[in-house]
Amino acid sequence: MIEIMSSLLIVSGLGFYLAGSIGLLRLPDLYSRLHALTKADNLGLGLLTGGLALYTQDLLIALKLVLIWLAVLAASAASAHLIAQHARRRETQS
Amino acid sequence: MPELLAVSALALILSLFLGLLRVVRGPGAGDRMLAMQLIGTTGVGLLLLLSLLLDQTALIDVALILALLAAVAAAAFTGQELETGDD
Amino acid sequence: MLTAHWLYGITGCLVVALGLRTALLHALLLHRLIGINVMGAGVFLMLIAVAYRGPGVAPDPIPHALVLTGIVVAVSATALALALARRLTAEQDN
Amino acid sequence: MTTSAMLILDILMVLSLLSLAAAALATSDARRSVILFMAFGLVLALAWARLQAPDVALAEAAIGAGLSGALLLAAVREQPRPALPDDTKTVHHRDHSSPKLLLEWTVTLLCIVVAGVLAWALAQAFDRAPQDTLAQAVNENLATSGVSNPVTAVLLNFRAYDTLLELAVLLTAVLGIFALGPARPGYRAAGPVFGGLVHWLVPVLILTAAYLLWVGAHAPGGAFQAGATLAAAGVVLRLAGQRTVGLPQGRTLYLVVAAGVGMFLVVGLSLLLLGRPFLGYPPAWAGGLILLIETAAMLAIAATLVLAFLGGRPQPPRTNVTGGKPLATLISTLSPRSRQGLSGADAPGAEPHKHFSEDNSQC
Repeated sequence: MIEIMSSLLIVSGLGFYLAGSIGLLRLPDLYSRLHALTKADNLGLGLLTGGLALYTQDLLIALKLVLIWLAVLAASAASAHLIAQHARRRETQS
Repeated sequence: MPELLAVSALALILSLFLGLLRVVRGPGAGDRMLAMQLIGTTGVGLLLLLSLLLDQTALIDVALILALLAAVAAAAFTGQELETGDD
Repeated sequence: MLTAHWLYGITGCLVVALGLRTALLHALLLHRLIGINVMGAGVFLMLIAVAYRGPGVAPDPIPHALVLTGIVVAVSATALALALARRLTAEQDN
Repeated sequence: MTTSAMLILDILMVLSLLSLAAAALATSDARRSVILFMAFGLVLALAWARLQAPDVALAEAAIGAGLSGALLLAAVREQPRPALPDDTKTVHHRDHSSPKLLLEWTVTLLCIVVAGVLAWALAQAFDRAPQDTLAQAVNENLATSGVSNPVTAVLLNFRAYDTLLELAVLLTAVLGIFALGPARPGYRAAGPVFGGLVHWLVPVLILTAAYLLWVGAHAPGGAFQAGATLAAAGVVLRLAGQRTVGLPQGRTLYLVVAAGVGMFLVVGLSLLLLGRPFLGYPPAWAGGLILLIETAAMLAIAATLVLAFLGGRPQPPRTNVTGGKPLATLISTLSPRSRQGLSGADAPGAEPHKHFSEDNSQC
């Protein structure tokens, strides 16, 4: 039962990852590509870490996985914002 | 279950490969850096999968470092230098 | 038989050749520096490929130690080269 | 199933590495080249993980994908930027006069020959690898080395001379950088979003460095990885407009930079006085001595890499600049007082703040 749950989580996480990458390739400009990056990818990683945490059934490793996900969430939110700000600044300069 | 992990790793590296196309194609430096963030997140996922697949717990630490340093790289890209005359 | 250590080892050889070509031919200092760094990465790939013993077998730790020191030396040498380049531009400007 | 999936993974990884290396070297735009090189470093870290070299993967993730990119980006920013936007086609500097063309072809041919010779050497190495006696020697003596991670045992015990001399190389590099001139001008004070990032990222990086140093005795990690992670904390502080980035001033700075070599020499010479060979640790003390040397080495490596990012002698802090209060040490970032110092530094950067609230409303 747990194995099925974890497989489901992993596979759905992969779906979000692929959607994010395709979005990054297909969307027309930087500002719309931000959506692909900050939303789809972090959700994909979240589902993946959830699935893997269930799979290992080791509390310490599961805790570390959650920690990594939180770090990625906070870091990518901030860095996507910074990159967008940078792009906009350069746009207004030129 | 190891099969699922292996195929998942394959799917992730495919996703990473697509992200790399954006890093190579650009067009702007911002686009490239954004794609770098994406392949960073994908790399974190891939490392976590590999750690279970190859039975190497240490790769989880590598994933943590990669996640933290991706933010450092973004900060290095966007940091605003003071004008030279200011110093 | 196409095994992982051959695949990565040959890639290392090719990466060395690519980096060497740029280090010798490129007009700009920064690109030459990146070329040298890429060349170093190729050497590291060859060393780690030699250390690899296949799945489930512990790899040879000595090349790992060599590459580890190599990475740190490479980045500090790059920093020194960049400082030299900066001084060079400053001298030329005056 | 699993093996064929891994094979395809390997092929895709190798293809990414080759195309990124080629793309990074083919472009004439410096910034583009650096970003592609950073992506190359990131994929390289994944390759080390795949080839069961987690120690190397840790160092590459910290340095290849982060620090060296930051270093090169800072150097690129200093160069006068061409008026062209980034998305112009690759500029070809080559003229098609025949001596130039002849040179290019000769060098290309030479590089192909080099690759061939390396491939031949690789084949020789693969033939001999299974009866490798050095790897066996490491395994047999691991119990007496004081640590159980074989890579740490090689670096800090069996081949400690190498590591001592490597730290001497780092020291030489720092002294060279000092001799070449003052540090680059600093960075503008962090705005609210970046400031928020700094508030949690710097403490987490410091904690991670301590963890990597400690865990290095029995699992992947150690002084190099920990030093690089600690240096990343310093680089972030610098980017956020902190002038001194937690480095001590004056004489103490030289002490920290020389700490790795110094501790190695102190331990080695003390052992000589006790009648042991230079750096021949007694097995009972080996674990403690290695941790002692590694702690000093971590501080020295971190200081070296931060100074490498500064690009010269750090300037004494001035009080009237926008850089905010200097932090006495990295550790004091954790204290509530210095948090106030950091958020106080946000105030001069109010302009990007305002700029950004407009952006938010559009999202």
